[in-house]
Amino acid sequence: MAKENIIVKILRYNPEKDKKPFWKKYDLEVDDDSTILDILNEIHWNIDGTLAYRRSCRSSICGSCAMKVNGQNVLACKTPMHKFKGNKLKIEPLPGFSILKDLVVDMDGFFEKMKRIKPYLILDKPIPDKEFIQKPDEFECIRESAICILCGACTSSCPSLWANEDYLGPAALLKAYRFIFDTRDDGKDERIDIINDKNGIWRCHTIFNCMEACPKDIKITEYLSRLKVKVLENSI
Amino acid sequence: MKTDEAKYYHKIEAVVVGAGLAGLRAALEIAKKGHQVAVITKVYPTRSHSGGAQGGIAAALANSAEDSLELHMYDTIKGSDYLGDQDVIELFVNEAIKTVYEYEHMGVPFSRTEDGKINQRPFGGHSSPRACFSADITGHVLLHTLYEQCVKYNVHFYSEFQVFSLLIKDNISRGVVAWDIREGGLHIFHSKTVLLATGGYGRAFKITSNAHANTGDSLALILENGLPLEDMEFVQFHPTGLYKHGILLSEAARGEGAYILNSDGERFMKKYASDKMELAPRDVVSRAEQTEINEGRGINGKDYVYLDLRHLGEKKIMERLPQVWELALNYLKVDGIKEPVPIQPTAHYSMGGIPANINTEVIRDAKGTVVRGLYTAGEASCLSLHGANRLGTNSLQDASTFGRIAGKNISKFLVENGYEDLTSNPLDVARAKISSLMNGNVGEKHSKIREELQENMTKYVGVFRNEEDMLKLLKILKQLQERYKNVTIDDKGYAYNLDLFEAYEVGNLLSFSEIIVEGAIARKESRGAHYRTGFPKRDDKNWLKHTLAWKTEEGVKLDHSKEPVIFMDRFPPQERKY
Amino acid sequence: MYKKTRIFDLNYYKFTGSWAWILHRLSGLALIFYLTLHIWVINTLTKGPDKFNNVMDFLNSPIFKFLEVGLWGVILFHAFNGVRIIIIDFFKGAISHKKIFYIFIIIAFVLWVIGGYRLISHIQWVH
Amino acid sequence: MGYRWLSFNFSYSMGTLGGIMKKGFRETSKKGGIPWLIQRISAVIIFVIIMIHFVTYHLLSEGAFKWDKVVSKMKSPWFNLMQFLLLCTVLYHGLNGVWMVVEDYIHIKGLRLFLFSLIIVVGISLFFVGVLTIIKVSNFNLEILRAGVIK
Repeated sequence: MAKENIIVKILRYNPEKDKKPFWKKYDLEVDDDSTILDILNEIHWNIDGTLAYRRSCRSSICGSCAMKVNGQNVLACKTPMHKFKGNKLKIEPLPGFSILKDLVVDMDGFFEKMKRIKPYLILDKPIPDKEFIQKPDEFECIRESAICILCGACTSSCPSLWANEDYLGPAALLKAYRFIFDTRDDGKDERIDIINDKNGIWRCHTIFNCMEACPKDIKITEYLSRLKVKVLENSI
Repeated sequence: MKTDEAKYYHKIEAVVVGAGLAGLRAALEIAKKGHQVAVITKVYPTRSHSGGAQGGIAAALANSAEDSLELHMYDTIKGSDYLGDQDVIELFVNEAIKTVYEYEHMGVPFSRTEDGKINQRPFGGHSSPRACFSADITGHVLLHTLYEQCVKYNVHFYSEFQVFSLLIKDNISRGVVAWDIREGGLHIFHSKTVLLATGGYGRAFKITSNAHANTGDSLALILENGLPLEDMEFVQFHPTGLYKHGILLSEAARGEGAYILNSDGERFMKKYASDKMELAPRDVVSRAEQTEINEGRGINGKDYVYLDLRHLGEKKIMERLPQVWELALNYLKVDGIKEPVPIQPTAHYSMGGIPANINTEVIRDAKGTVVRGLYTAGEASCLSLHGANRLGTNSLQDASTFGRIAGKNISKFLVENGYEDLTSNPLDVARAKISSLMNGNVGEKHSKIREELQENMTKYVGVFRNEEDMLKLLKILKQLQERYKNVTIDDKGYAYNLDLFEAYEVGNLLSFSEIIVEGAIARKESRGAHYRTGFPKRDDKNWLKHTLAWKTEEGVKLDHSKEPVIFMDRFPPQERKY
Repeated sequence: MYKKTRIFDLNYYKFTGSWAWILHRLSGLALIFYLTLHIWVINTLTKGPDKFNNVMDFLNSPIFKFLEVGLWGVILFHAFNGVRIIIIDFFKGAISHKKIFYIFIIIAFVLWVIGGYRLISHIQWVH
Repeated sequence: MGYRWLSFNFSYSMGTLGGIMKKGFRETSKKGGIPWLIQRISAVIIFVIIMIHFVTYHLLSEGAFKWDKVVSKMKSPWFNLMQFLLLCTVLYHGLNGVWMVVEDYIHIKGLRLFLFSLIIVVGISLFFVGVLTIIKVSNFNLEILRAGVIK
């Protein structure tokens, strides 16, 4: 394990002092197998304690540490610094959201959108004593969409969202997919009615930024395409 | 400080601290009964570390093979090395099945058998395939489903609030004081009941599978209020932590048939547990690994061994263990399909915690006197379900089942009782803590103290423990506590002050780490996860007892008079062999 | 709280998909302008042979011929990327969208070269 | 349920047209799904016609366009029908595309309304210019024109 010198530029912003975000540069030495989160920790713990960012599990399952590094949305904890060439890193908060402080953004709107699509099983049929019967291939159909960790990397990477804040965004739509394609669910019609809107599924222009940004490699656009066909079938 | 306005005072029937599985399950139960409930959490609810659980949730559904409640109970008791309270275990096992079916009806996507039932896989220490799972994201889907249900039932979430003090007076809980991390400012939550579900304390160790957030904050608050902690010396070390990082590779890997190999390429588990091999309970496997490493059979002489997935084949790995494969590739650049993955034991689960009775009410002494209105559930609690060692997949079930039971008991309490008056100066304690951190100008950075603490804890109270080392550690802890008094932070602002709450967490870690060590020194036997090199045998005659520990002016006070409930006619203590 | 009101994040890294989308939009807008022009040119048919032939002679000048080659490229890009979008929407194309993009770019390029050659070979260099 | 998206089925595109007739265009278009579908159907039509158009006009034909050559081609009713279809689909496809861009980026209500009316006006005028051209040219009497009777 060798040490390596790197230059990190971080977009800093403190609401109590600054009018506008500004770039701050740090030179430091880190292990060459560090992840972006290791670097941030190094800065926060040993160089500049005022840096604020979110982190928790560091094993890419909690979804706290999504941020924009060298122009791409990534999960800091699972991205090794050698994903990017050269020893320069530019770290910014997620685009498209309001900045609370430094790398911390306001995720409330993101979660509000999630709530809009009624993200829970809606049941009309009687509940059995044991489990509902669901075949393995029916489970397989929603398995990947259930992996979503709600980190916001996809929604924040979407040019449609930058242009229009009211757009539901890929994460919420993926959630809708996960329930609409769940064979146990009886709420398809009302849910489809919610996403069948100009600011819903139809603002997806298949730009694929979401799929590139997703730290769990979910094929989001593919599921949204299935959703579009489903919505059309349903509305006719 | 901004505390006088109405915005900073909340009167709400029930407060739940922590939004993991236990907290959310309890909140959901309370909200379903029509009460107001606030969930206070220092991260967003879906970021809680329950989501990190991968393998499954235990319940004797008998979908994949023969199984029975009795067998599940026996496995859990044997796993606990007979320290588990058997009345709690009986309740747990009986409620487990209902819990899983409830989850299914809430919409948790479980992996399925060919005929469409919930699929189950074998797990360490269980004698039948009992872990209901969803690929290897079981905890994640449970957590998200619960959060969504809470959204449906209008649970109030106070995300990114750090609790700084409990308002307990005259043995009655009256609420909590929390710091709004995002905007700054102390908030008072005046409530009839408080549920502590803040999870484990694995962050006291350097190599740990726990999240940055798992600092056991409520344990420190309990100590500070003159209440005891129970069985803190029992910390489970998970055998398959990713080398150097400690990140958890699911036990499901071994459940699906992975091997553990030493430098000779030998499946060394046959020496330690000839019957169950890799599927022996975690403490046994961890100890075997550590022994191999200590005896120089670690890979390349270093402190790790191999987890070998290669013979499972690409299809099975990608279908059942995608996360294991992904983690190894991301953090160590090891492709699990082609190469074996380096692993080492990692601090994983804390069996100890806040003592509580079978109704999840917090107790204050060995006689079981209850603190009114204070409840606890999940990993933070010690109902002593897991005793000296927890079996895999029992944790999710513990959090869910006792979360639900806590919710039910709290709802009942809410109907029968009114609000108590607040203490006279509710903000004093929290304010003192914050100003002592904020005002210091010269001193040490908290990160240095934390790093030293974690390093020494891993070194001296790890898988193997001996008295000499632990006494040394105790001295180090004392020094660290002294140094902590002069700690400073760089950030003096209100908005998202990460520095402040990290420093606060370090204080909490220091506060209960001492209890872990004192408990471990006192317990002169080897039981479950606690292994003393001088005392390799279990000693039922002297040590079939729980440890209760208080923090007093004079130091740590231990009490070993609380004995576990054992149904001698059904499950008398036997030798634990796998 | 700081809210940057921006509708483009220009320094966001552009992957294949974003290029395809940006170029699709730009080429679409360009084609709408061309369409207006085209309808006007055709309309001169009604104004009699002289007028039309005059316009045509003007449009047959080398500069416009080269512009026409460019136009052919724009049309091909928009058309083939459109087919790619339809494949994504209805035929599970999202999984291998990059591969599809590059295949279509190659096809479009070949057609562009063939068609472009034919267009240029029509140029009457000397009037 | 099942893997219906595996293969495109025409039943729903035909059904959509029925749906528009039943529910009325205004209601369905508010949702955004129907324009999305028509955009794709028109794309396919345009793709085919443009390719034929380009191949026959530019790749196979020799020399520059001359007035009588073009006009004589526009005597064929099939050719004119194709041109008419192309005109309709291209106008819809193109202007709907522009409207989508406007919807994405323009959030000022007044400006949006202005641009919407502009798109409608441009669309209608181009449509009439195009249709009139087709009608007028196809009604030309070539012999007389060649003789130069009509200016």
